[in-house]
Amino acid sequence: MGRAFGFVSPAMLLIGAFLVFPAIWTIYIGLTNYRLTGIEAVSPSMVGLSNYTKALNDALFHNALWLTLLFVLGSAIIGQNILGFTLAWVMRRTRPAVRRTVEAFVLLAWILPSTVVAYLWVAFFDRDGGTLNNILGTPGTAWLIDYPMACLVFFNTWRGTAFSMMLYSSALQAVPPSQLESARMVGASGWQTLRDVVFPHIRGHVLTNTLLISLWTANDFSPFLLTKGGPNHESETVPVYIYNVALQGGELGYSSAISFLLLIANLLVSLIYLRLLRRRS
Amino acid sequence: MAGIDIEGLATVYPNGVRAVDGLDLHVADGEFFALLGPSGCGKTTLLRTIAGLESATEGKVRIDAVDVTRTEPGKRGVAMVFQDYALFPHMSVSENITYPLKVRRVSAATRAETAERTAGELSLDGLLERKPAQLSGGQQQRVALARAIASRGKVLLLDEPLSNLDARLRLEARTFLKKLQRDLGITTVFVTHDQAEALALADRIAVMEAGKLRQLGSPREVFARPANTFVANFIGSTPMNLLPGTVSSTSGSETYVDEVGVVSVAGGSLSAATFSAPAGAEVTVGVRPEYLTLASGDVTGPALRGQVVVAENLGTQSLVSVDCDGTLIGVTVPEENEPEPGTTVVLTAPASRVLLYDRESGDLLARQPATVA
Amino acid sequence: MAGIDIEGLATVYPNGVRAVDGLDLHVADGEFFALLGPSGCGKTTLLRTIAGLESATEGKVRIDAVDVTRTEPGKRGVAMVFQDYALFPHMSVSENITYPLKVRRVSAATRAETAERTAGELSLDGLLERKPAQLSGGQQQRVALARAIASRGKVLLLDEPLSNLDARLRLEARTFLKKLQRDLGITTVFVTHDQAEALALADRIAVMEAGKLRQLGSPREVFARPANTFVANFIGSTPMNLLPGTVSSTSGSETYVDEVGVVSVAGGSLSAATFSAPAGAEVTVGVRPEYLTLASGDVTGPALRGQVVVAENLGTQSLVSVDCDGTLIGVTVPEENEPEPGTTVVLTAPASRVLLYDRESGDLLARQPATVA
Amino acid sequence: MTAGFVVRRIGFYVLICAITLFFAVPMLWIASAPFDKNPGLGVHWPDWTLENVRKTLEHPYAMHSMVNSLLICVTTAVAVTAFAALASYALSRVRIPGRDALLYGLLLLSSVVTGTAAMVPIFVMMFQLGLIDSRFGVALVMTGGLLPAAIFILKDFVDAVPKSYEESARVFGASTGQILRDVVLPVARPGLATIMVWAFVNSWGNFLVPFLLIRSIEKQPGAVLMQTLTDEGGSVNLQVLPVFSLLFSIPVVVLYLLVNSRYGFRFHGGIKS
Amino acid sequence: SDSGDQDTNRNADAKKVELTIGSNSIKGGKSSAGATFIQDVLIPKFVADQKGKGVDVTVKFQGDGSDDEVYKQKLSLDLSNKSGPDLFQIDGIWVGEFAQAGYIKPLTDTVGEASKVDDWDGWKQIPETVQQLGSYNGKRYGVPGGTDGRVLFFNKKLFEQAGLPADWQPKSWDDVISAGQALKKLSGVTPIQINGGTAMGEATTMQGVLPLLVGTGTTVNTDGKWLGDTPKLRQVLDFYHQIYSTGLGDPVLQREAKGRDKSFAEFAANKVGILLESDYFWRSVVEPKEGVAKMADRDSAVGYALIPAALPGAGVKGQDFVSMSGGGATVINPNTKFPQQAWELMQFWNSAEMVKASLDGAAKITQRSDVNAEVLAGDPMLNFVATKVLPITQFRPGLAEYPKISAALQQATADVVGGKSTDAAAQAYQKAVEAAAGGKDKVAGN
Ligand SMILES: Nc1ncnc2c1ncn2[C@@H]1O[C@H](COP(=O)(O)OP(=O)(O)OP(=O)(O)O)[C@@H](O)[C@H]1O
Ligand SMILES: Nc1ncnc2c1ncn2[C@@H]1O[C@H](COP(=O)(O)OP(=O)(O)OP(=O)(O)O)[C@@H](O)[C@H]1O
Ligand SMILES: [Mg+2]
Ligand SMILES: [Mg+2]
Repeated sequence: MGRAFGFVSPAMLLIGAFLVFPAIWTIYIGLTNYRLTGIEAVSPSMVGLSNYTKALNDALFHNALWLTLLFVLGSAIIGQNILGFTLAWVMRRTRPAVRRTVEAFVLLAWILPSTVVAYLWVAFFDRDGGTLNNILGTPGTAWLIDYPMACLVFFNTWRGTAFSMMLYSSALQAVPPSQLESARMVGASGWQTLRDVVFPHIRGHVLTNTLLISLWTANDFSPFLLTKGGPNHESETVPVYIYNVALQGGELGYSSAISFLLLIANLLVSLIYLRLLRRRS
Repeated sequence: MAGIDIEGLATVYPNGVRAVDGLDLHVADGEFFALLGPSGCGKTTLLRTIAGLESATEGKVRIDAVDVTRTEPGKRGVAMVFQDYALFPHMSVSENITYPLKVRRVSAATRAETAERTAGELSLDGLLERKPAQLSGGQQQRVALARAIASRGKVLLLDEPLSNLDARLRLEARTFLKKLQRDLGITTVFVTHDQAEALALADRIAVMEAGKLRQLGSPREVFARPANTFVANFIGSTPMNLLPGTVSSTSGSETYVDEVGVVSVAGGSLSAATFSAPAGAEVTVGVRPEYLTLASGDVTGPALRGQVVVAENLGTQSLVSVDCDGTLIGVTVPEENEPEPGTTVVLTAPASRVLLYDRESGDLLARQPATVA
Repeated sequence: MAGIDIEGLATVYPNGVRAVDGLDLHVADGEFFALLGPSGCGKTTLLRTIAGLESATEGKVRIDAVDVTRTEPGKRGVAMVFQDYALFPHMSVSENITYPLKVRRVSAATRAETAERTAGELSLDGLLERKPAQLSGGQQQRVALARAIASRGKVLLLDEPLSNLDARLRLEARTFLKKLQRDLGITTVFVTHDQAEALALADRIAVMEAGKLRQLGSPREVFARPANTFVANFIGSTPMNLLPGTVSSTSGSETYVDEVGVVSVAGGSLSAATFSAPAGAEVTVGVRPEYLTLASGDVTGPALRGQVVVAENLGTQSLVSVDCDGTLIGVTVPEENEPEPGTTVVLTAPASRVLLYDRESGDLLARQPATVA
Repeated sequence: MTAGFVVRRIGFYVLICAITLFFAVPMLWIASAPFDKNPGLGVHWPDWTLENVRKTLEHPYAMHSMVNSLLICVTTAVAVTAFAALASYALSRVRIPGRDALLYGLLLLSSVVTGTAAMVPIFVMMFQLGLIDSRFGVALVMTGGLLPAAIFILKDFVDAVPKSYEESARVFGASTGQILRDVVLPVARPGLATIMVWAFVNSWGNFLVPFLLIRSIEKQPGAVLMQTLTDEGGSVNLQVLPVFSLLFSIPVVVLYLLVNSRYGFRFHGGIKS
Repeated sequence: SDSGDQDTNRNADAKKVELTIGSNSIKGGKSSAGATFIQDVLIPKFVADQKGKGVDVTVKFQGDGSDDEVYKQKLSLDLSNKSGPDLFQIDGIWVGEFAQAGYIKPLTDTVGEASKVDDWDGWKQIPETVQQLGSYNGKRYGVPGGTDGRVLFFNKKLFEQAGLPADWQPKSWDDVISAGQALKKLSGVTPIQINGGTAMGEATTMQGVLPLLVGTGTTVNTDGKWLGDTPKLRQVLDFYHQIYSTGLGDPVLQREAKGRDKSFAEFAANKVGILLESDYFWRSVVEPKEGVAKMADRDSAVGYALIPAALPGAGVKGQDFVSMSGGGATVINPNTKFPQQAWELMQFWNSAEMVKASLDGAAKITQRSDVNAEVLAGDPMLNFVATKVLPITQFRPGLAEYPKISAALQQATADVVGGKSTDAAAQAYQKAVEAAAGGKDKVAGN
């Protein structure tokens, strides 16, 4: 037990110093009107919960929450999950050469630095020479302007599918082949096999995966690199909004409060997932 | 009910392993048929090829005289029980049993009725609502059987159905399985690497090695006259003694020994009956520990002499290892006759129980072919 | 070299399961000792408690007369082979074998030398550079043994050392293990649920049930005079027939039968020798299939009559199930005597082989206690 | 082969191709723009030139920033892997009440701290610790942020190491440290490798932390430098940026390829309750 | 402790001095020339100069070259912890908020005696309007750097095709509109590009709303009150509406994240007729050799005109023509260890010799009139800005609330460009301004 403590403590020390402590401080800042510059920078005052009441009446925050929900739902819960699972399922029995090639591209999308990735996608969606317009033969369509959220969902599905794919690959390996074959022997269709055999087995994995990618997506800042939240707040998800409030507006107090609200929202979502997970057993 | 015909069947895995390598086989309608062989010899692969889970590279599989070589597993009319039973852990026993019917969209009422009936047949009443994890190994095995039976296949395939049970349970399940197959009369092919199991259960046994058939016959035939040293070594709860020897005298014609010949082996000699080899031929002499008799005094006629090395208790019997001129020979003796290590003993065997094999090919030197269909 | 003393040992898991429940046991120096019992009876737990991997809740463990109940596993001087061998997959065979020495910072040169020597002893030469995954099951088992031996413990603990091997390999490994233990003379405790293995290998056997000791004795004692119906049912490659019966006549004193008494059972009767029960006592009659003789004509003296139901081939013998007045009784017969199903037969047994057990407690009704230390 | 079978095969390969294209096509830019005389924000068949590469190599900080990136990210990846391995081993083997809740809690917190607002406390703390303008300090902060998820993922790998391995080593008298070093870590190596790549990739792209904590341009990593590749009006420098993007991606890809070929890049998942 | 309590003469006699210059520029990246000048010219020269006086000075350069907002965050974090570079460059509009936060002090406080500061002869060369860049509440906080001016650029080739004069100079907004209508007849041409919307950020405010607003005769902050929903604001928004609803401008372009870059590229490709931009456009964008959107024939093809007020005489201060300017200032960290030496470096930096050297042969409008007169002679356009635009130009207020007001203005134009009515946009703007300014009383409405 004592040795276990020794093993955990370096990690906990770092986490405590660089995660828990700043997080608590941030929550505290959320109760003040602290700003980076101006008079409030010298002498911030406690404003109690007024940042929170402000957030509740802030149409832009509501907008950001709604967009974040769409973003998570579209790109994580649906996009990455389904594409990741499909890839894992389909790649299970393809030739290794094919599987390695496909996986390499999927993983490349995941490991490339986000700054680089942002340029890739700006080029992809570009209005004039963009790849998408070249492929579809629709020169002049400003995808990032006309369909910003759809673009972001598309982008983030591309970016994050690798994680789901890997997780589901290892999950599927844990499904005993004999069970799949039993289903085949009685003539079950592909869909019946998925529903009756595969899914009940990997339920825990589905939930872990969904939980992790939902959290990561909800806190993802890369939309900023593509659209900067625009046009006209149409793709301003909560992290982007927090950034804009903090840096453009300089209102660190308010942005801390919103960060905390995002944390609460994440917590709620996690609790729902965990509840679902527990019901499994 | 249906027979299975296998013709020139070969199954090659993508990595190039010829797991089944040109097999011809006929399983009769209603027969309880065992596939026996050491680990890796291709038993499972053959079974899976019959089921359609692996596709045949060459040759044909016919079930009930219909060519099913390219038919989907679900459409061949076969049911299979996997080694690990492959019960669906999230479904209750009754859901497991009736899953084949659910797939075919049979009504819930019919399904419940089938579950009741099948569970009755396999003494699973009262367990229908449990999950597989709440069952003992033997019960799980019966659920797997029930599911296979409920699918109403014409052929039942079992892959090492008893290997996951512990020693005692295995004996019970063996008897149960044999009785069940008798009652249902369903053509059954089962895979095992345990020769005792195959001998106890099967109507006929196919012994395989490296994807090829080495002997096909009834348990009695396979046990009494193994067609080659491979089968001889494999069959029997204590391994057969296989000793290098030379034919020293023959009676009858020069090569076909009608009555009794003598082989010199392990510093002594044994008489053997009805074999086909000339005097002076280099042979492998096969004789089961159970057929050797141990005496301490002197005997007349061909015999082996040696010292007792070690004795293993087999229950009512002991397996005694005797060192005869440097060769270790196993003999079983009744428990009360177990000699002390170090004792000098004499071994004899009835000529009809001494088999001779070609030293090179390992094939039985028999007048009649060993495999009688 | 060292003996093991276990005194009032109990091991309770955090979930409250008393896996070992008040055991007293002495394993003599250099003895090959088997722990036998059905799955879940606490064999592994007992072994792990001796090793120190589980801590004893009550009682004491002494190794070489030193109390080690609270000693770290690494300091008890024991070596253990796990059921799954627990070979380190990333180390070569020679690294695996010498890992215990590496832990003790023995020099690389000595380690290499030990690896050579131990590998030689266990016929592993030439495999030293392989990884465990590149070995067959039998080889893996020998590497695990080699590693245990290389650690130079005073006591060797083996948890189901043979259960991961296939049927044929198991027989070979059995002989190998027995010889190895003889040669090294190291005190060895091994766990098994296979009675045949225990009978074949052990100097003495402890039969356990639900954390408690049910019988302790030599293989012969345990096989010939099981102390209770639990052991009787558990020991023997074919299960002992255990039939409800009533003592009908006794000779000698009223309760202690010196010569021969008669019990009525399954519609007939059998004579039994040297038991302790009055006439009219309700008993369970235990007789092994191997000790029953089958005849088709009439016999004089106590006997059972019945019809042959089914016969199972056991190789040189067959196990015949006979229906005697509604009770199924197993008899082994030589293969050539196998009767047709339906034949009416008569069964007899030597009085000395018929055991009587108390119907209530299941204990042997013997004049002398069955467990002779 | 039935007709249905052939149709299914074709459909299957069409699906595979479509998915591969989906992932590959956006990467065309980084394959073409660096070698194009007139690189733009679109993709077209390049007018081949190595001029951009030359310009990039001549850039006063470009190459050096890669070295800084390597320094920071190797430190971070090693620290994350080492500390997460220790912690996940302990958490996997010892039943601490509330362990899972703790892990989830930390995982959630790690998301707040990526926000801009949290930079204030982190900055002040690093300032007090005298770790401003230190690449080591940057690595520390990143390590703290990545650890919870790393422990979360790694615990699954450690859980999968059979207990009998450890017990066997224990019977031979190995200490906990020896068991960890000789048995658990080598067996969990694919997991460690995966986490190492993951930590490396995540710190490689991080801009804000090094930007705020490092003072000297000579110490700034590539992620920061990439933000500076603009002219005074804020337009991107399309001569240098594509080439730099390409160079900047190479270490990550190389690392991935290395790890993948040696250990296989794989994940465990699912929470065992 | 506050710097107010510190001895302004601390370390004045030190023989070993260390100074750090902070700047949002970097060699090979953002404002590369500026960084190069500081590192390769200013610092060696100053060190040599000090050596002559027997002082061993080490000057370090801390370049950043990032987005202005993040640079500002980094500086603020440093300054709020009483650290940071000894001298640093900031945008003119940050002076107020930095001063309010106490991050910077009036030069007289930091350096000490007022005479030492005010007697610097450099001040005389810096026009009063330009000095505003480094001032707050009438006090000098720093020395301004170069500045710029906004004009209407136009494509003479397109003008010729549309039958418009090459020496075009509109007198009112209507003149601009009618030129646009003429240009509209050319196919594939966007007649007018006036930045709007939030995607363009501050470029919308500086190259759009504010130049128009001063053209209506008001400024964004008058007498300490922020501009609210006034008729003049609506006039500006109407003008946007007119352009973007009648096909004179490209509304989609205003929404693109990289819209401004794209407008440059289109101008260079002869697809934009009129563009409101600062002289940066001339110097760095369409510059024939190094520009990001080179125009080989810039000198003959690109014309420029003063930005007209809505109507002649209707501009701020009754002007006919208006403009906006921006630029930065160099300030001294109140917590510097060497305030006197820092001031000395500051003077050295802003000497005529150094200011001229900083241009490195390029033409650019500097803070010093004497230098401008010398270096801009060869470039008629920049000379035009220095002589015609700077006298009529306006600067943004350097107040903490400004960025949010600016964001509200951008939002209002975004609404209009996106198709909302002027009325709705103006009302929403009023609300946003009240929230940003911190109360109704701080807003001048109707
Ligand atoms: N999926 C596969 N891919 C490649 N080779 C395989 C595959 N499955 C089995 N093999 C190989 O084919 C041969 C036969 O395997 P098979 O499983 O049929 O043997 P088995 O007789 O059932 O053995 P066991 O008693 O161990 O189950 C072996 O050499 C095995 O290594
Ligand atoms: N770690 C544990 N925690 C709680 N209960 C346990 C644990 N390990 C074993 N048990 C329980 O203790 C009892 C004895 O288990 P043990 O493993 O010793 O049996 P065994 O005789 O070795 O059986 P097997 O032959 O199946 O290996 C069983 O009821 C088992 O469920
Ligand atoms: Mg098999
Ligand atoms: Mg066990």
